[in-house]
Amino acid sequence: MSSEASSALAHQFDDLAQQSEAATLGMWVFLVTEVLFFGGLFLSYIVYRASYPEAFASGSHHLDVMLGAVNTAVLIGSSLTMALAVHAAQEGRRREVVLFLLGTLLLGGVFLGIKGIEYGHKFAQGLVPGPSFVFPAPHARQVQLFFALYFAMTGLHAAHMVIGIGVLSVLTVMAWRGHFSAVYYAPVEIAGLYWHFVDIVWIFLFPLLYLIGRH
Amino acid sequence: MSQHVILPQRLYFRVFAALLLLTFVTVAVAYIDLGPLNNLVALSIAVTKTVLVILYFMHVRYSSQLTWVFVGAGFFWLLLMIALTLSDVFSRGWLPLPQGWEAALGWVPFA
Amino acid sequence: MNSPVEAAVAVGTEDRGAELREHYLNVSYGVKSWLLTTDHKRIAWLYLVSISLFFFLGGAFAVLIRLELMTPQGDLVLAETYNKLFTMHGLIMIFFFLVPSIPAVLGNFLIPLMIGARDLAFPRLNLASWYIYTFGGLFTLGAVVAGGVDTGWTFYTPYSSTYANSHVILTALGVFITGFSSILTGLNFIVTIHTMRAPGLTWFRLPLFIWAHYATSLIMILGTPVLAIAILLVGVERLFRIGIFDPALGGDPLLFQHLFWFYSHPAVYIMVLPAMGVISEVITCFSRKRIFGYTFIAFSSIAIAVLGFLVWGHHMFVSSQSVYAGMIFSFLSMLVAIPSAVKVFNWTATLYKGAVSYHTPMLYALGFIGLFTIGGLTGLFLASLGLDVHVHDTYFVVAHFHYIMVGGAIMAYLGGLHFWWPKMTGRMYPEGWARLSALILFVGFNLTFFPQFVLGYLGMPRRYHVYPEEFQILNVMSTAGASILGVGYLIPMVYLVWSLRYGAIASANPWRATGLEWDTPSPPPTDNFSTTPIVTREAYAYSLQEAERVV
Amino acid sequence: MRYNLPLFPPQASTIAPQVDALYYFLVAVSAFFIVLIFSLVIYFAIKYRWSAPRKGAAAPHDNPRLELLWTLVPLALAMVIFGWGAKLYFDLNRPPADALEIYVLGKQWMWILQHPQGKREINELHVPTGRPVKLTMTSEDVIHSFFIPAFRIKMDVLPGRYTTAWFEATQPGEYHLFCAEYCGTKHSLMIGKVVVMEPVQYQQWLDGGIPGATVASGPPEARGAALFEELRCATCHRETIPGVMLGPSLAGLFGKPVRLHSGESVIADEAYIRESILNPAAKLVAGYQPLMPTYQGQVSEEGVLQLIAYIRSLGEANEEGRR
Repeated sequence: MSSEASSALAHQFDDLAQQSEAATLGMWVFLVTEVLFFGGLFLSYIVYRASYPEAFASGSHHLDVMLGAVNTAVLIGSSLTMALAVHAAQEGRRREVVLFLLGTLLLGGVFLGIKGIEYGHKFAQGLVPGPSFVFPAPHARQVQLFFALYFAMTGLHAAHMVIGIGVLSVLTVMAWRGHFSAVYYAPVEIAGLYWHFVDIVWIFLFPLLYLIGRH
Repeated sequence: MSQHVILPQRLYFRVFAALLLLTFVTVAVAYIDLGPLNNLVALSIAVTKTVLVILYFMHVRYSSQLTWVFVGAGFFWLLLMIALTLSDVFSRGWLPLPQGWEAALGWVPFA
Repeated sequence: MNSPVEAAVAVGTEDRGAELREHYLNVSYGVKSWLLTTDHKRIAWLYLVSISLFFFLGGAFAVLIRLELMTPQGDLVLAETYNKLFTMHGLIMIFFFLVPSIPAVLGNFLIPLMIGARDLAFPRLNLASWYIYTFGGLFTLGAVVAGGVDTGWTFYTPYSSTYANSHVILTALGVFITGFSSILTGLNFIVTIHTMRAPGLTWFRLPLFIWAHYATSLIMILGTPVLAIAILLVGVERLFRIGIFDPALGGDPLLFQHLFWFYSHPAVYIMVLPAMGVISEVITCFSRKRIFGYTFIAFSSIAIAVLGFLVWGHHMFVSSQSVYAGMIFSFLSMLVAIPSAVKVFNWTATLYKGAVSYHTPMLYALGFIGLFTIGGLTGLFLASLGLDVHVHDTYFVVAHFHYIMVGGAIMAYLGGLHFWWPKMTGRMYPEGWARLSALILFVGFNLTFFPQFVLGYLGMPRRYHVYPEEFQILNVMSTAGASILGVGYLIPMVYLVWSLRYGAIASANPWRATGLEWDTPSPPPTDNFSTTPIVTREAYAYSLQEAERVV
Repeated sequence: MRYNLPLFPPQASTIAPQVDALYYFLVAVSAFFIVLIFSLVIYFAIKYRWSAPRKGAAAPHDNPRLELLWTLVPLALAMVIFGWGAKLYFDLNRPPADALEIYVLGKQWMWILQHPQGKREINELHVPTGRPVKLTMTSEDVIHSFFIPAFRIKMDVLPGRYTTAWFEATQPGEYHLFCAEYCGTKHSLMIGKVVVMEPVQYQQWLDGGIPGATVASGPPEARGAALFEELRCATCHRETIPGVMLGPSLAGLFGKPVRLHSGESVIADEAYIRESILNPAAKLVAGYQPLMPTYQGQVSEEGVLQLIAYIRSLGEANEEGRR
């Protein structure tokens, strides 16, 4: 075991294997809580969509499929670069780790940028729920419910993206300074798990919000 | 560290390609009228994509049984919550609204 | 003639070396060494101090509630004030005392010791969860100082989201934040129990306390996020005036209740499962006999945790929930009673042909069995659909859950605190005072809450500030009991603090108990064990022969 | 009465004895297990105390057959309780087809009840014996719960949705009506009474027609006072519980200026009082919430005049309104 690796071993663990196992399991347990955290919103979505299918379809028609699809591709791309970063870390290639992490950060930023443009449109069109909501078509009140859910779900997702970008930024600096090696790369790995999870949430959000009753 | 298998890089690119393809398919299918099947197809595609991400990007396919159990438990509990809540929501006896009673309320409920 | 454990205490007093030895309490001094500690044993103390403060604050609210209810007229406090009192009582007792009580204090202290580990898997996360808890607590206290909140701890919409004129957002934020403390504690326990057990410590050699905490942690990580999102949505709805549960927009207030109870029913098991873990340890130790049906008790903990998630709908039997959903939830609620019954029978059977001594922890444990039996059986009344319609939202419910939470969880918490007090502090508590206060608590508790069953069946609704005159006599009885109960809680507070300085020195194992935590000195060193223990036998290897020899 | 120790509420509906029967059964089951557990614990704790002499072999520490026994017996009992409770629940949720329909509106903090002929009551419900009554309920604001302990029925009253409950009263008398779901500041004042009458008397009460039209004799203020009671105005406009009033006091009101919610002031003359009875929200008094329902169609024009006469008389005898 190299000296840098042994300095990474916390006192409560016997060896790095145990430490890495604990870290990975910890992240998975955390992701389970995240599944249920978003789950509450998905449940609300199912209940309301089943009650007001027309309102949800007409609300959905005010979302931009093009931007949504592009964003999906961007996020899947960021997942790829993230997976490659972990792969590079496993093989101890420091430069590649930094490069792929930067790529992930860039794609995450693009995603948030596009999301911001979409939010801007909604503000301009008066589709933000609340006292200023305007929807000159049938089911206006339930459409407001759709947009309340839209902002809650995508907003919470975006918040997770921002946290992920923060974590990855720190990791990028750490990787650059050579904190990781082929023996000790658990932080990159578990940050990757988190990032992929955020991707999965979007994989569901996209069809559920953007693609209702498009035919 | 038996669960930390190093996968060939090209596998990641293949999964990525599959995910992009499925994204394209889900958009395309949305514009075809399949009736209630639209929802089913959209959800099946989303689930497939999720499984791909979990198995390969998140390495669960090569992970310990414990990881499988926790991943399974998360989604299982989510399904429990959804299923039992919907058992109420979808079987409530919705009453027809009595006439003339709305005036007393000032607004029409659930219009 | 001495009882086996008293003999051991006498042996313990000969261990004068503890004063000089370095342990986790004297390894460093100063406020900073406590506030920045990552030692699970010190973090347990941080929790102990903070939850005790919350307990007495919540208790003060309870005293005011009981005083108000002595007379049928609302003559002590205004209706607004009364509503804030019961809301704050519920919020503080549930989220800031009961949920963290046994897991965050005893669990935090004991889990690494019991499994032979040097610390929890994530010590810094452990400290962070105390800070998160404190931070959430400050928000909630801020709401109290700012004028209080009057939604009831259940935050039912649309009252909480649209109609209430009190500090709902601040309180909701406090509960939301504290929820994360609970999630992180559960996560830490699960990972620790999975990855850090000492060599030889297989799952079926684990103490039942660990099994109970594992089951509790599962509920914490699976349930709490759903509460978090529900509370967050209420806060957002209030803040931005957008209605996710607002019926005026077609929102469904019952959806909030589903989300809320998906956590808040299992939360009852967060409170009582660790209590059951404590009782399993204490009963077997003071019977000097292996626990009866180890595997059944272990699996019943997991069964309760799993089934406990499937019964939340019984809080909604009269909410216009569908009749069919009601049937499902009622059926599952009946099932969850079974593992609890199994535990009660097993504890009772453990006493059979044992060598029972009546030390304070044991008195609490025996009291727990009785009170939990009453609490559990009255749960059947509420799970039974046709009967629940009448007793729902009456004092019957209030009495039932106080039997579980106060008669169950708090009794076990106090019992556990006494049992492990020598390990935590290196000092013995005064046995006579402790027995006396345990008896006072038992009597005071029953006098407070038993009349409320009758009151509930008579039809007195919950959360009533004024009530018809015919209910007065039972309310007076209840208030009288509450004053006894209040005294009962103050006595341990005094003598436990006293014992920190003046208590007899405790040996490593004053109760002659099994379990790794007793193999290390009292108080334990910072790293818990000088060498990693190796486990070669089952838990609870007590033997009567040994007991007789000591006698 | 106050110092009698009551144990059961009155049984005044057809379902009440059935609910009580299940309750007795559960009390018996609980009593059995409580006595069993308590006596075993106490017996074992004393018999096997540490100082007692020990003889015979040590007890085993598990016994799968015994475990199975005390898993299956409680399970069987629980299933009986489930089945019995579920049957009752179905009965409680299935109103007979010929039931008398009464509409219930819950609002912070009063009950408004409307009979089929349009007759309306506040916080008081008159029903006949021997006839099923179906309640169709909704709420104007938050969730309430309609609870009559003597009938053993309870059902939440939700905004934006109709819920139903039904009962068939058996015993004439007066019973409590409670709001059982916490609904805000004056939750515990959202109470009323249910008056169960013999069918003949109920019919007479119902035929009373629009209040005010039937009070034939006496000076207008006396008739107004009777009407004031009949329409249950006192629920809000009199201090029934010290320090608690839902509406403004009417004592000494007549002819005085009233500060309104809008900030303006008006003189409480005949026109203002009439408007306040028929369209209460139009000129809301400062410091109060718009709780009062309209009495348009509930009281005749003559009745309004009599009420005004009564309120005017309160101005002269200042203490009258605070009896």
